[in-house]
Amino acid sequence: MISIQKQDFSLGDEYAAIRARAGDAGAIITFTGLVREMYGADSTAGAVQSLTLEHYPGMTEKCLQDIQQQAEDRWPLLASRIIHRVGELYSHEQIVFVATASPHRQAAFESAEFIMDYLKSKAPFWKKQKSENESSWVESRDTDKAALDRWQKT
Amino acid sequence: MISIQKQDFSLGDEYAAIRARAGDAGAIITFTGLVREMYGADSTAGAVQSLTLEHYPGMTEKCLQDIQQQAEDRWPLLASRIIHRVGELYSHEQIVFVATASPHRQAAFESAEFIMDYLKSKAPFWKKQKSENESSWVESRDTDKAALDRWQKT
Amino acid sequence: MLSIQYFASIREALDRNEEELELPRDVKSVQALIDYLVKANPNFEAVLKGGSKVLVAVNQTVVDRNHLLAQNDEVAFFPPMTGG
Amino acid sequence: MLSIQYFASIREALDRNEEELELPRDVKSVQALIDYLVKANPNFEAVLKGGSKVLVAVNQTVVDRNHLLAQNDEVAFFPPMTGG
Repeated sequence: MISIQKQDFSLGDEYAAIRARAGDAGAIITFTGLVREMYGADSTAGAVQSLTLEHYPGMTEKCLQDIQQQAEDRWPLLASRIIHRVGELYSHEQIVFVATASPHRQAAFESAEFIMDYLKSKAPFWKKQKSENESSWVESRDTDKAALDRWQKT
Repeated sequence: MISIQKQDFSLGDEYAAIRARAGDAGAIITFTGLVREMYGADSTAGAVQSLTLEHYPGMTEKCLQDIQQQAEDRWPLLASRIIHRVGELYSHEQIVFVATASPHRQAAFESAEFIMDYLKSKAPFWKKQKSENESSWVESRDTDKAALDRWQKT
Repeated sequence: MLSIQYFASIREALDRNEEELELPRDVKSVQALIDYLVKANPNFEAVLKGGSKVLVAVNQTVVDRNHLLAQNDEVAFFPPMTGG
Repeated sequence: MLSIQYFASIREALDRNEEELELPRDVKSVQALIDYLVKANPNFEAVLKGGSKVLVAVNQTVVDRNHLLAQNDEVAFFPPMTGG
């Protein structure tokens, strides 16, 4: 199940829903990404006041469904959930949520990490950060590409 | 912060608490371990009706604090939380909860996995499973020892 | 009609969200489309010829510059993704 | 006084939770304590001499059989952990 939405989400409610769907799960992981104040700390722009998330309606849904499917093909998942917010978000707000339920903990951990790594570099979302002094598009990071590469099957 | 307790916990409340303590976190992971019906599926004992968790009061607290400290020494954590239940637990009940908050997602994922791997093999808890036909102590698993070995610094 | 969408920094730099155009006969590939757009709008050159900084999706799948276009394709230009 | 605690399958097999004893002079190591306990309770042998299936903690830290004991130590015997 995937959602792209402006509104915030409740982790407690999402966990309860995936737990109810997950049948005989032994492990449930949740990952929540939050807006950091210090996102652009290495620039001279000052603390980040907000992030604006733009996306490509249609393609984004398709990508998230594809990532979820790949995770389900690769690990024995009983349920998974992806939520990604769009629009303007302020410091400490929740941006993204991934949950995975599996019989075993390692599958739950790996699949959640896999989904996040794909989502960071392969799903059409773009962040623009607004600081005290300027407004700029966030650059993609090599560390995110490297994170993705480790999932390549050899 | 660590707790060893008989009573259940609310993931929503625990998440809210760690989020409030975590300052400028970019990533929060929660891991929840649940009682599986099929825990002893490879035995002839039938579906598991309950697990009874025994622990060593005093040493258990010391171990969990030590594991938490090791995680904080190794990764840039802003907050972490461990809850482990004891006593008799039934199918689908929550057994264990680990949460980690960090500026970066990889540190949050790795530290949560590290804590779980240590907790499985190094904290003095023992599970006894009650099935339709018998009651027996759960044997430690080689896969859990292998999971632990990958954190050894070389 | 080919539909073209622009996102994020590319949308802002070109000051354009989307457009539709009849695909000329000799524009067969993504690269040919880029050349065609730059010829029509010389100020697009610096933006669309940014190499690895410009991704192209056709019908919502990222493709390379040799990908062949069909009438009614949905083409999109955008920078590397930064979600999550 | 040395205090000894038994947990899980070992507690059940020995039918004993805990006990206290004055450490005899010649019982200096964990291994010597095991030998002493088995001598006093021959039925302990199969349980406490189970090798890697029996862990020993002294003052709440897992130690090996060569660990030296002091008066007032807290000793515990238990099987490999299975928490989480």
